[in-house]
Amino acid sequence: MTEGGVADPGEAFAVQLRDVWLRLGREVILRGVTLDVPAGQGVTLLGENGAGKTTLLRLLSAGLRPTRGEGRVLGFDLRDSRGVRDAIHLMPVDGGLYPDLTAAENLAFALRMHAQAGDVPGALRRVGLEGAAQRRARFLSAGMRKRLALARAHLLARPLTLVDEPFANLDDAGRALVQELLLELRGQGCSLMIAAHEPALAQVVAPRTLRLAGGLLREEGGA
Amino acid sequence: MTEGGVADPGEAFAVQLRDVWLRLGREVILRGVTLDVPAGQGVTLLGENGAGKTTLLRLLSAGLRPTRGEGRVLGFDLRDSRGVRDAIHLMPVDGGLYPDLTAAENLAFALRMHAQAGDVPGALRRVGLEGAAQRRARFLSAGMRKRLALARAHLLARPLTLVDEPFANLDDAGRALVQELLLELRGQGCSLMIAAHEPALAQVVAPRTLRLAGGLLREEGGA
Amino acid sequence: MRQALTVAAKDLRVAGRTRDTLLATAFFAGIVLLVLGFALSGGVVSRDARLTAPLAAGAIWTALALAAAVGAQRAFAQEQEAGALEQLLAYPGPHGALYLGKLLGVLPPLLLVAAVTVPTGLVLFGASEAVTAAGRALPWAALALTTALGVLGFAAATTFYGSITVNLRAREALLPALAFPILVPAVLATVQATRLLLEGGWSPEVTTWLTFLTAFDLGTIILATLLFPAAVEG
Amino acid sequence: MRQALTVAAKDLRVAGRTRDTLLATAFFAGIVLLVLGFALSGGVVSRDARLTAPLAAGAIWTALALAAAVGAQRAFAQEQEAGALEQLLAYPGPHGALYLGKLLGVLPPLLLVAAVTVPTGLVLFGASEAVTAAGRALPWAALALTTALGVLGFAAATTFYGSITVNLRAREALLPALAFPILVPAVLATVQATRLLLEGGWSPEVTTWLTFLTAFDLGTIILATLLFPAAVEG
Amino acid sequence: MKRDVTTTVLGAASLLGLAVVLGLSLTSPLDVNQGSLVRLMFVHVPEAWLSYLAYGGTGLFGLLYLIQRRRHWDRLAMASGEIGLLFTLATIVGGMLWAKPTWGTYWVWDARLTTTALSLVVYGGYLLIRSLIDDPERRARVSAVVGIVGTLYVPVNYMAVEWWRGVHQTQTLKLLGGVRWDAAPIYLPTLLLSVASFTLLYFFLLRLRGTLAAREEAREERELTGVTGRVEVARG
Ligand code: HEM
Ligand SMILES: Nc1ncnc2c1ncn2[C@@H]1O[C@H](COP(=O)(O)OP(=O)(O)OP(=O)(O)O)[C@@H](O)[C@H]1O
Ligand SMILES: Nc1ncnc2c1ncn2[C@@H]1O[C@H](COP(=O)(O)OP(=O)(O)OP(=O)(O)O)[C@@H](O)[C@H]1O
Ligand SMILES: [Mg+2]
Ligand SMILES: [Mg+2]
Repeated sequence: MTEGGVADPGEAFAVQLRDVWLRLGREVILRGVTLDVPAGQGVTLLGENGAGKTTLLRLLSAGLRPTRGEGRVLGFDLRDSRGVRDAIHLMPVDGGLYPDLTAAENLAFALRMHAQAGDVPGALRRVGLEGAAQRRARFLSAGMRKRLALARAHLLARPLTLVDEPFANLDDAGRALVQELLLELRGQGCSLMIAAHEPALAQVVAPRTLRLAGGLLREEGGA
Repeated sequence: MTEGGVADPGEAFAVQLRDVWLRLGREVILRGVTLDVPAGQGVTLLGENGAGKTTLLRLLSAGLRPTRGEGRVLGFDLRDSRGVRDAIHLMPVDGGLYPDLTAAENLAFALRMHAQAGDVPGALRRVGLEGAAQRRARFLSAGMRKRLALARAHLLARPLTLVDEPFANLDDAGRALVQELLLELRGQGCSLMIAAHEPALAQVVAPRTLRLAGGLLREEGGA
Repeated sequence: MRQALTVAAKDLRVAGRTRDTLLATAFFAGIVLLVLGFALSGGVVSRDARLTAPLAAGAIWTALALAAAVGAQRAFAQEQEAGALEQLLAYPGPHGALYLGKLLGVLPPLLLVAAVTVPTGLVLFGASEAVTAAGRALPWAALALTTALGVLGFAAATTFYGSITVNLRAREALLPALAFPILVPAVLATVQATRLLLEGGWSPEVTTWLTFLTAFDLGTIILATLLFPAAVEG
Repeated sequence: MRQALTVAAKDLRVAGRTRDTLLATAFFAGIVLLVLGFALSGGVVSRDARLTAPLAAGAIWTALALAAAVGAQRAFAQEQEAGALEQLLAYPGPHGALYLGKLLGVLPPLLLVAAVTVPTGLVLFGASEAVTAAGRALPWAALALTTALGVLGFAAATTFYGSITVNLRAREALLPALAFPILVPAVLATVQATRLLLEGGWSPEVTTWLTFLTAFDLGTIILATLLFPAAVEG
Repeated sequence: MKRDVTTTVLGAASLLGLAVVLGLSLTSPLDVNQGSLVRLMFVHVPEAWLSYLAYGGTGLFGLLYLIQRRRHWDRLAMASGEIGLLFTLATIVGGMLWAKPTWGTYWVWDARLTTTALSLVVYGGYLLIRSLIDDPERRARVSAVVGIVGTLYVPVNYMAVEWWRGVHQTQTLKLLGGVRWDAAPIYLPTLLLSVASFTLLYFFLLRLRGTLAAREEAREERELTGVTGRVEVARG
């Protein structure tokens, strides 16, 4: 790691990456990504289809290991998967829900796995799913699944929350809801990283904007 | 069926529904939908999350049977699943691709199942996937999968093409591409039915707008 | 028919390009043979065809029946993943062709595995030696015919079974239990034919069993092709 | 431990709801019993416990080993669907707990299948008759203990391999192929214990086998819990 | 890449040893019971020994990989696995050919034979798993796990089988025909030399295969990253 940027834990960073390379199969997806995200910041991640946004989020959630380079998430080395997993939550594109658990059960399961308590019915009401609480996730519509995943991210409120395409599949009310809930998360001090194709919508929540292109990350516009 | 609207085959309709009800599990999703879509028309289908848009498209593609009511698709009764399937193509939200076939193989398979010939490499180039032709669908990004599904719909060019959320997961270039390809399809005389949450984008291709709410279909704005 | 072939070609491509399915299935059949051999024979070696024949027949056909079941299960599980099944059912043409396609896709790897499993099993269980010790030649042609008919029957039955279970709602959980007995005649006929062939070569009894097996194969395929649309329809 | 229980409770809830694991497991166990039953009963039929006991034991335990493999595979395939596995692995806490949770989730349906398979197998192979004919009562309690220990061992090993094969092509066949060699000591011990119990009731030899089996179970669980994180980590 | 002296020396030494063994065995006296067939022992036993050695290697290198996470160990584990598979196969085929004239049958369900056949499946599974995973890191990790478990269970298998025989006396053929050993102590030195040569052969093959794999990997890495300068030099 260059210049020992992690020396001081007081100067807290949510994410620090130093020249991270990542190869998947025969493709090199990330070609030297360096990034510092101070704790509490919201970052919008842009990039064309296939640029590697999802891959970067999976890397930050310790789901993938960098081929080369180093990184820290909230002070934990990326290779220390257990530490990292304690601090993050990734809301994946497809929701990552159990198709055969009901909406309420899905939320309760996530809470119990985090040893957290939370108001499941309240969270469902918040995202407009009170009527579908007892319906299996398999039978929810695409947008309803997204809402459920959003409710989960909001309930868990991990210090670093990674969000993959939160606005896709949602109606206008749903998009406003995403902004509202994510803003609340930031208000609670969570750092956010949002991969999206709707810069205007995401930047309301996460003003700092980064663009991934050719495996490299570049700052975009005024942070 | 009211007023025997299907009497004259010359006065061609792509879709005719008469008071269609549909129940799934314990939910009643459609509560008396009546609809006439003349052949060659483009229809944008709007509605909140969970309104039943996907369900309506599945019904039209003979994937579900109406609980009550009748309907015809390009002159075939909805209950005559074989006739209907001959005439339609549904592009589902999740693409419906084989994860372990490559992009090119997925397209070739669809063509052969329809006993059609087509330019697979050309189609892939068109949607910007020429570099990923030999990559398995499993390893494509969300947007790339959408592009692949779009290429398939464009290659098949069925008389009635049903499109579920074509703009989700795509970058700006991808969205423009969807409009371009779908417009080409309409130019070839295909009827289109697009379920989307981006009315502005969809209406460019399919100006007639319908809104599904409370299980009922209503005409919106100027057709 | 074109559709059936397209589906089969697709399945074979998925299986063949990676060649994993083939290898894994062969492995699987091999290990079943080994485990059964060890579990059943308990170290007793026998030169008597009357003792080795049932063991060999039982072990070989257990291995092949399981391989068929695994293959069929895989054939549909693969469609299920990522919602491809609904897409497959939406293609034009009769749904019966899809069943035939799946069956054709399951068969070739299975036949290949059978071509290895049967001789290996006969050698490992000493059946081939028992036969030659009795002064007879192994009836290879007849065994091959039995194997082909048997594998076809198993594949037809398990593929149908797979098509029923893939889309199952909890309500219909009884259906597979009802479909299971379909397997009984096929098992009975193949096992008996193999045992008789090993014990005494070709005989009218063998002919009867093989005729029965042929009838079963045809019957299952026709019935399954007819019932498949009802089983998968939305 | 809390996590393990949470995962197990979730799996059991899903299993109770869809019942597909139970069905698939029972299907495979059924095929093995059916084929072997026909094959072996056709030959030398015997009422002698010394002949029927090894056959019954071998058939039953092969069937259960397979059923365990199928059950474990389902347990992970179910996570895989809809990308829930990656999500599961991203929860905080040690990954070893997830292994234990999965194991606890796999066990109850398996025990249920075993509770049906063992008596059925004993009757089918004439072992129960042979025993009662010899004027003894079937040692049900001891058989139940053997079954429980055996199923635990099978489940422990196959669940571990299930986590490895879940992401791979051809996983249905691959899992049993990988897990069976490891299971051989357990199969051996259960077969011997069952055989001895059928032949002559409880004896010090049986105790030895059951002790061995317990050691195998514990060893496998501990080893698997330790290696599991390395097997699944991103 | 520069020529590797150690590999060359190892190769030469093992070849020399094998040549001497060949000479000795051809000149050794015929056995009372087996005739010239007894010479098969000088191949059969070292082959079996080598496959055990290779198996141990796979487990050990796998463990080292998990601890140190150096790709070097993974390559060695793979090389060891391939060698093991090869020589297990050789043991079985050779053994079966030997068994036919001596026991009158190719195969018996003897404990040792079954264990050997099972280790074939274990090795095969190990290599199969490797061929199924594309991502090198994951491949290394998962196969290390499979290799370790496999290696640990070979002695367990073996002991269980011994135990079984010990507890339950069955009159089955025993591989170690004591008669032959007592009758012909003259074979012992040749056998020992043969075992030593095969051991050398193992290390030679291991180095060779490991180096080859390292080169392949380095080339692939170069092609993929397209940045020649930055590539770590793969260690053989
Ligand atoms: C399929 C046939 C055979 C297989 C798979 C096989 C396998 C093996 C294996 C794995 C070993 C070494 C490991 C151990 O100590 O357990 C071994 C050792 C040996 N085998 Fe075989 N073998 C076969 C046939 C034979 C035959 C036919 C003979 C001789 C008549 C024979 C004689 C020996 C001897 C003398 C040893 C050395 C034992 C020792 O030093 O412990 N094997 N065999
Ligand atoms: N296992 C893999 N093997 C090979 N290539 C892969 C693998 N996984 C992902 N890729 C490739 O990595 C690239 C980046 O994928 P990723 O999902 O990160 O894109 P993305 O930026 O999220 O795109 P989108 O906006 O479409 O979601 C794609 O080109 C994809 O094909
Ligand atoms: N099998 C089923 N059993 C019970 N309810 C179902 C089933 N399938 C769908 N539903 C319900 O039907 C409703 C309509 O779902 P549908 O997927 O058609 O919505 P949609 O309009 O496409 O929404 P979105 O915009 O989110 O995609 C939802 O409330 C859903 O929960
Ligand atoms: Mg993405
Ligand atoms: Mg929808």
